[in-house]
Amino acid sequence: MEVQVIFFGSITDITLDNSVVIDGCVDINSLVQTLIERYPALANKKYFVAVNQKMVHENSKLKMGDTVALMPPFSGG
Amino acid sequence: MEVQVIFFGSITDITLDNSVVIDGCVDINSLVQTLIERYPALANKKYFVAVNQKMVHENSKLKMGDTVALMPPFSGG
Amino acid sequence: MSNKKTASIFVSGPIPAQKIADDIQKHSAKTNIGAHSIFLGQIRADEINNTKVIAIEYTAYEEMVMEKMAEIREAFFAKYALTCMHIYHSLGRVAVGEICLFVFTSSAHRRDAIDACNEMVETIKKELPIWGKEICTDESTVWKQNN
Amino acid sequence: MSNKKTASIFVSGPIPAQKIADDIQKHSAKTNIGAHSIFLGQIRADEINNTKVIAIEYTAYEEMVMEKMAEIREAFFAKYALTCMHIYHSLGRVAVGEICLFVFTSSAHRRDAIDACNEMVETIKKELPIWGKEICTDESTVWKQNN
Repeated sequence: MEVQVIFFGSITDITLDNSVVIDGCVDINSLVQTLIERYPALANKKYFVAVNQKMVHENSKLKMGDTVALMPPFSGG
Repeated sequence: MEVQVIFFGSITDITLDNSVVIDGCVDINSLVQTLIERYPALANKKYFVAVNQKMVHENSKLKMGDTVALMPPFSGG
Repeated sequence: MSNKKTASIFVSGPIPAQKIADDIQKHSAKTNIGAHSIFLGQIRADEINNTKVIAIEYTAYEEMVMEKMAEIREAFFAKYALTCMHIYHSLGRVAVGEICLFVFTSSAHRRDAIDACNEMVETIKKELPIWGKEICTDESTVWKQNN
Repeated sequence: MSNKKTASIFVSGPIPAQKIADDIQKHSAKTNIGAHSIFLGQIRADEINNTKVIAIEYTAYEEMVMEKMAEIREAFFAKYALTCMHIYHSLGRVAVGEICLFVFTSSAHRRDAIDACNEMVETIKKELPIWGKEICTDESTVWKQNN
């Protein structure tokens, strides 16, 4: 089960990519775990998570084709 | 002893003049009395008084050459 | 740009949108500015007793406005960390849809520009000897009242 | 001008002063407007560790900004008696002295335009997924932080 993960702002300094496709994660917690294994510096980063453009503040199930965004604190304006 | 009296806004609807020279008034109270004799409708008007561009809120002496302004409530902006 | 400037705030007739653009553009050289706050007053086609406002004609006690504005400027620069502050008010006739008041404040951080701009609009309406006469479609006139 | 508009707020590069003038000019036909409130964000030449900011490069999660802005617009039109509200934010590189944010609210009476404009500036900084990277004279970069 694949989801697309997209990165923004200072997170891209760690991932060096704007997006990756991750397979086999049933929920956000397991996805975050997988990402930290791939990008260890993420463990110390502060960020918000959005699934399909909606902010999520707790663990929740993922489904095929979801887009998960990792967003550091906003600094527009 | 002459002073110049200048009128603004809706006050000019009563005086029909922008200014008059009034002679022989020693203070603001006597000046106002003289003006009301000349323009009776002034008696019912609300206005501020400025002497030489400074607002005055109490009776005060006038001197030769003073400029006294009668100003209805402001409505700029 | 000086904080002691006592030039007249008056513009004859409406304030052109182009003047606002030009004033903004001039500030691009001031690289310590992070925020601009602007207030514009526009003449509204209010209905008064079955007739409609088509213009406002402004008059002022100009010398007193200039003295008062010098005091107000000094107080605002003491209270707010402003880079600059520009104020323009129309004199004479301004038609519906046109701009009669332009308040423009700038600062490094947004709170100073925003708070100063807001307070300046209230100060202008309350403290400056300026009067507006509303002119209606049927030629009748009504002295404007601020609230 | 519609209050349900969900067009993009993004402008590529700096927001020209001329655009601000043109937008103001367009509103002269709306004769129920009495007040406009405008906020402009300008890039500041801040000093960071002995070097100076020369530009900010903005990126955003554009689709999410559009969804979020549609919600925010609806909430603002419910809360304030606005005639219209226009918001523009830069994407990409904006140099020191240039404009990166333009918030423009209009209403019949001044309180609605002013309060909505102030609240919108805070809302944009807090709720929209937009990021600024400060670029310095020595080519170093620092991710901007809002406060």
